[in-house]
Amino acid sequence: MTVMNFVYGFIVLLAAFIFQTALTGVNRKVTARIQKRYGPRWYQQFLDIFKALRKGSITHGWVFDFGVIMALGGIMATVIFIPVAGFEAFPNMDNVFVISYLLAVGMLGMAMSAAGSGNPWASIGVSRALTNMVAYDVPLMIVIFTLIFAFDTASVSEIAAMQQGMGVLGWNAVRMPLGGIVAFIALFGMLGKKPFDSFIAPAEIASGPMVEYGGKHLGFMFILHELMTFIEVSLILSLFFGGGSSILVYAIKYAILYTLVNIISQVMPRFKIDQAVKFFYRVPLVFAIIQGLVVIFLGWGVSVWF
Amino acid sequence: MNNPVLLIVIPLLLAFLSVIIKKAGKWLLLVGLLFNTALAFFITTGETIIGGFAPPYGINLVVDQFTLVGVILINTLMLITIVVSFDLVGKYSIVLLTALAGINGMLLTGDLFNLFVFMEITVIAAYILSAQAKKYHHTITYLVIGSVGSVLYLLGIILLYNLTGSLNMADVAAKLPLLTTKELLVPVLLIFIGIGVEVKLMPVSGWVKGVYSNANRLIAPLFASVIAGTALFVFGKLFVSVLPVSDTLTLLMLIMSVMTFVFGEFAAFNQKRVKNILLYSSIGQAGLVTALFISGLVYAAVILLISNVISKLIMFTIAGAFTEKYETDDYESLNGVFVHNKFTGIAFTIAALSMAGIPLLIGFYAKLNILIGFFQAQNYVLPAIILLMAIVEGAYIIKLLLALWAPGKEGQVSEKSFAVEKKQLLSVKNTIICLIVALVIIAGGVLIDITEKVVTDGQPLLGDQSPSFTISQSKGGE
Amino acid sequence: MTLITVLITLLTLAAVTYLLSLVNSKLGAYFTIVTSLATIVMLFLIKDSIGQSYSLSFFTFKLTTVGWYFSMVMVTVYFTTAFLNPFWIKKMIYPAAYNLFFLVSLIGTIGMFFARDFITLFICWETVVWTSTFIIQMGKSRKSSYVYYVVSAIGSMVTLFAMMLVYQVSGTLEISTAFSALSGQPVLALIVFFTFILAGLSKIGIFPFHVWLPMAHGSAPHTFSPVLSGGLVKMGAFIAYLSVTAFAAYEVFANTFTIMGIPAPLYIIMVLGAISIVVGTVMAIRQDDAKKLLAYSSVANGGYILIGILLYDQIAFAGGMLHLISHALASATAFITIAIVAYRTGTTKMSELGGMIHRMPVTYTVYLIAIISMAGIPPMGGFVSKWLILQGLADRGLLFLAAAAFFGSIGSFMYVFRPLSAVFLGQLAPKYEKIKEANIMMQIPMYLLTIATLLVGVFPNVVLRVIADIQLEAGIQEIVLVGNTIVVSNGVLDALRVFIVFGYGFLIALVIFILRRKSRRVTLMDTYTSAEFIHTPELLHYSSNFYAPFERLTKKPYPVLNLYEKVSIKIKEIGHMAESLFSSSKPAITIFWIIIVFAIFFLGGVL
Amino acid sequence: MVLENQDNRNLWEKIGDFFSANSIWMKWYCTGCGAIELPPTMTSRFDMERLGMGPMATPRQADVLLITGYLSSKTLRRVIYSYEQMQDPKYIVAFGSCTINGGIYYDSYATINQLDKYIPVDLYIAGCMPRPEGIMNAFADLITMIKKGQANGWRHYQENYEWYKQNQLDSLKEVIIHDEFHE
Repeated sequence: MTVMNFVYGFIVLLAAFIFQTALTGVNRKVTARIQKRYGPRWYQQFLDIFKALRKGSITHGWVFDFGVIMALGGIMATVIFIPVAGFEAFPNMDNVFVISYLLAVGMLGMAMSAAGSGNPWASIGVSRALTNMVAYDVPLMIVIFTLIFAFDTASVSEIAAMQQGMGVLGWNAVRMPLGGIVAFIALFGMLGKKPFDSFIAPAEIASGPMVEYGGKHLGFMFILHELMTFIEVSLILSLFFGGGSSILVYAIKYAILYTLVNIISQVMPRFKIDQAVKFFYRVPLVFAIIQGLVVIFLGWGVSVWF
Repeated sequence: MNNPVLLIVIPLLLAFLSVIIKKAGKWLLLVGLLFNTALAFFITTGETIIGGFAPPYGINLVVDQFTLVGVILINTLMLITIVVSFDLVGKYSIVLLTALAGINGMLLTGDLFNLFVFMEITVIAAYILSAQAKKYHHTITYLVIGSVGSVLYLLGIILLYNLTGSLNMADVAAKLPLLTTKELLVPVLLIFIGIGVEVKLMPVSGWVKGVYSNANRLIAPLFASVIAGTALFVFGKLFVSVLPVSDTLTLLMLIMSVMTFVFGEFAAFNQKRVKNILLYSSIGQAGLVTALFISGLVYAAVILLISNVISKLIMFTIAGAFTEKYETDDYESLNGVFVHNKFTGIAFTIAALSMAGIPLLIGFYAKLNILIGFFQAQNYVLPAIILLMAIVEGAYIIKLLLALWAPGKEGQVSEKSFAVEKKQLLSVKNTIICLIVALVIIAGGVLIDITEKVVTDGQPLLGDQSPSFTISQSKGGE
Repeated sequence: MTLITVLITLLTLAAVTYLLSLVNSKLGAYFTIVTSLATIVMLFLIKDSIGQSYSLSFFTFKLTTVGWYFSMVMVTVYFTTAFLNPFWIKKMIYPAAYNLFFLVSLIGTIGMFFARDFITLFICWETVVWTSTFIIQMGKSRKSSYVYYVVSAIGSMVTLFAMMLVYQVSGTLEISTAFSALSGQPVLALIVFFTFILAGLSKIGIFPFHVWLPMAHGSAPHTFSPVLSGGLVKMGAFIAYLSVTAFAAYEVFANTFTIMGIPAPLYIIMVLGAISIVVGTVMAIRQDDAKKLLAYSSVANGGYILIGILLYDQIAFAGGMLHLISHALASATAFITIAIVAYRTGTTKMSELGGMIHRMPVTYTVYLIAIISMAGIPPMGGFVSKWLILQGLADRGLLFLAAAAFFGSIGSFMYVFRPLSAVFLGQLAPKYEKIKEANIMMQIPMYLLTIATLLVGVFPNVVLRVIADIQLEAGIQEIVLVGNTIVVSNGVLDALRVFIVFGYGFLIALVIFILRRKSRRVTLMDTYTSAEFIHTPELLHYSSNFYAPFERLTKKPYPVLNLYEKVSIKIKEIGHMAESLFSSSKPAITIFWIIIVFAIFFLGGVL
Repeated sequence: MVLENQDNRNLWEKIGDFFSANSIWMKWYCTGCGAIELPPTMTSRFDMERLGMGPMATPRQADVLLITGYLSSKTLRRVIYSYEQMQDPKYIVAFGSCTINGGIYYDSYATINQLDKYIPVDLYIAGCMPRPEGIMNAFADLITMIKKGQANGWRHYQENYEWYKQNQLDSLKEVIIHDEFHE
């Protein structure tokens, strides 16, 4: 662990932020085109974030600030651990459990800060967000568990590397189709895209956890959201869609995956939160378990594509 | 001087004396008890012939280690009971002295008919004592059932005499192997039921509830520990050394005992009144003791018997005090009664925990011996039943203790102010006595090697070959 | 210094404490702190003589690493909790007895962990059970004490059966050798295994024996709940440990039907562990009482510990053992903070609290760290242990156990957040405007436990080295530790590095935050209300039915709790039947029974 | 009230105003008929997101408060409350003639006639009601104003806080009401 690791980490952080924010902007345009609009400028998301950081803000007590910092800090740490096209700022730290649990620091910080505002909408939003997490994470973790069992490693970069060299057929999403479906659906839940966005429903619970944020707190939340999106998409990309052999391939695949999710979500309605739980425990969970059993007992999809 | 006959004669003599000197009755009773207790410690094993005719034709008193334990235990317990409730003795001194004589006779005699006589003496005294509660209905019930039991027992020994030509226990035991099961069926059955009435075996224990639940601080422990203990000792003597019968009968008797045990514990679980809990627990424990005797685990049975009667002595005394002071023994109306009577409570708790088989108390030692004995005999069903019943037993005991110790409704933190009004349950003297008895329970459970030495004196009880738990066992035979 | 000296010293100290408490209960309560501190010191002193045997009367002991480890966990919890005793002791109905039982239960646990023979084990076990039973009754509920005792008794009585059965077969009571006699007798071994482990299951609160935890934890005196959850529950883990080491379940059942390489009997127990993870999690989410919530979380975490220990391999076993300490610390901390909140406000109901952070920031922070650990989030202790367990499960491909573990670990975010939000965050009710932060004396244990949690999370290898010794002692492959890194076959973890990177990220965020314009402080009630004017903080506090949608999904009646009641009612019915049949006050009925008995005996005797 | 024309902003403020101008989040107060004109303004016909504008859920997040019609004294309270919950810099755009002089409600006892007596309005859109084209035009003007540093209503409110408060109290008696329905 040298200073260079931290520098690399910072570079990853910055690159991830810029890339994902730009991509979000592009996707806002894509959304607009779906809705037959012209849409904002591609860099609109940057403007929004810097505008928010520029504005004045209020605070409801130290936990309101601390939670935001903790959330962003945790998410930033997670981003640093994410391997991008085989590049890791800190080698050997890309354990999938570390990433998925460190991600929770961010969520906890955000939830804490939101609840600390004393606004009931925020608490309702957090309660929905956590319920949503229980819904999507269990099937997803079971599929990831299957991957770890199949490849005998929990390192994201190693799992990604094992899929490369066989083209599309090497992707885990293709080798283990049911698992791929689960991961893809879970990505919607992770990103809070429709139909699983009831926890930030703006018209219903006044954007849930975000209700009291303004100014720099809101800016933090936006940065947090971009970085979290980066983590989640990267994770699914590396684990199920083969990662990328070079940065360019990685970026292209990433952009396609994210845009695909965005496009699909734009034509979806919204699930109530208990409907989301029911859905995830009826379809993806069953898929995940079937996939797990197939891999563990039959060994299909582990070493060869049949 | 250490002639066991004196154990019977002196109380009888004092009983006659107290008829003459009525006012000294109480003190004569105390003298008799003190004498008996003292003498019990000095008598030695052996055979004493009464009347000059050698057995099997004459009457003899047989003192073996089993009897000795019984005599010492029962006399001491009766002394303690009387000392604790000396204020309640009143006009019952003659009856109590007579009962004392009868009890000692029951324990000591080596003759089946003589046993009947002493039993009658004891039981009639018990009828009179049971009338103390002024619930004559229950006394009559007891009288009728008790008499039926006695008559059945008498019929049994008559049939046995017909078959063997002897009434001497040793002689009968020697001649028994010559008889077939079918011949023995009726006499053994009659004796079993006859004694069973006194031992409180389940289908024939209808009298127990009425008598025990209304008895006072004096009578209740007397019945529950002294008379019940004696009956159990007699049962053990009869069915281990005199009438060791065939498999079918053993099985049936075992079933009845176990049924008594299970139903007794279940019924105790269902009770709300302290005395009712205790009396059903007594019935259950009696069933277990008889089951142990029938299975031949004499040492375990004796230890269980000892632990049980000691516990019941303390608990019934205190339960009697409940009715005396608070006019109820429903444990829910006695919520937090021990807040004001901590030492009484401690004695009660130790006795209760010993009953539940908590380690380091004598009840646990008894339980260990029972389990080891049964397992050694390759019997796995009974230990399972015993342990399941131990859960039930523990449940009702802990419920009782919680209600008595911790006042307050569900959801409230226990506070002194929720407890029932403050009344002194037992006098200081009696509390100290109870605590000393409780100490015996602890000592018996901790110093188990000494307990074993005191109880067996190095010889197997009634030829008992079953193993007992010793300190060296836990050390892995070091 | 020998173990016997330690135990006798402790007993003496307990007696001294009792006598002091009779004079002045508060003084006695302070003495419980001294005594438990003395225990820690003495445990360190005897650490060098590990491997030696001692005996006293019919107690025999053997100093083992695993016993030492368990004892340390236990004493840590006792020591820290003891700091609360002086403040509650006046509220106890029997203060002196409380102090005595508090220490005696500690001594009992230590004796149990070092027990060499079954009798010592059982005696110490029962000592703990009944002392804690008597402590629990000093709290809110008698029924909980009763249920606690009954469930414990089910466990201990059934285990006594196993012990005696083993004794009969092997002729020895020594734990380490007695079980070896069972190797040739599969049926017997099966009976012994299930009966022996039952005590452990009942104590650790595995489904269906978990009913006592929420009741007992929820209504025990506040000073004893941390001990119950952090400490005493772990006794069950020790039994589980014995069932894989002394009993050697993997060897004994080696020839039986195996599932994923695990013998079926062990797998059944593990599935019970998995069920308790799910049940504990779901029920914890539904609770309104903070202590009950934490109690159900103990049920869930007990499942992790059980699965970890029973897997008995290089990775998951280490995880289970580490989870033991991390959950003990976290759970004790959480219970202590709730206790302090209850001390100041008088309630543990989450729907009645709120906004405590504005009055008790230290308590809040401590609770936060505890729940981070409890939910298994880095960089706290709970993460490392859960990581090990999950890696172990993934290594073996135990899908269903892993599914439960994932559900439990993600569900734990839900239930640990609820008290955080409902008790500490949100609106502060006006009636709590005046309450104060915990005083220094109460803060000491919180600091100690928090530091310990953090240390386990950042330097887990300190603890894992002891666990590696335990693995060596048990004869399984040791966990591989390189410097500060844990290396397992399918992953590596450097907890320190995770912590540093987290700190790095936090620092960046902090710098950005500080560089930007300072925020304006507004009151809690100045919040978005759709422009409606609300002046009642209680109405703006979202705390009851927190997870209403999830609760709707799991609304179905919960059958196991009724099971015990049903059995109890059945027993009462049979008892009532026996009573009315055989205890009639009419002599005629007794005569009737005599005739019946005659008839049966005749039939039985003649046939 | 006169709009300040001289530009005395420093560089950072200019950059900030650039961001503010290009990313305007709205919170609209649907008090009158004007709100109905906003959906077409937002959706595909006129698409205000082109300008970087978008709806937001709460005043904390929003930059501009749209008053879309007449205000009764009851709603004025809420408007003031919402406005004060917004973060600096914040702007107000008032729709239609009702906000200028009361419009057709000019003689109603329950509505206010002149909005900028109570809160600082940066921009009025005339008409009854303004068409989406008008609204878009107004937003473009608002952007220009912000860029030039001329949308300073929020500063005025801070500087002349007593004056605004006095007007509010004169008309409303109390802004944040305490009665049995709100306690």
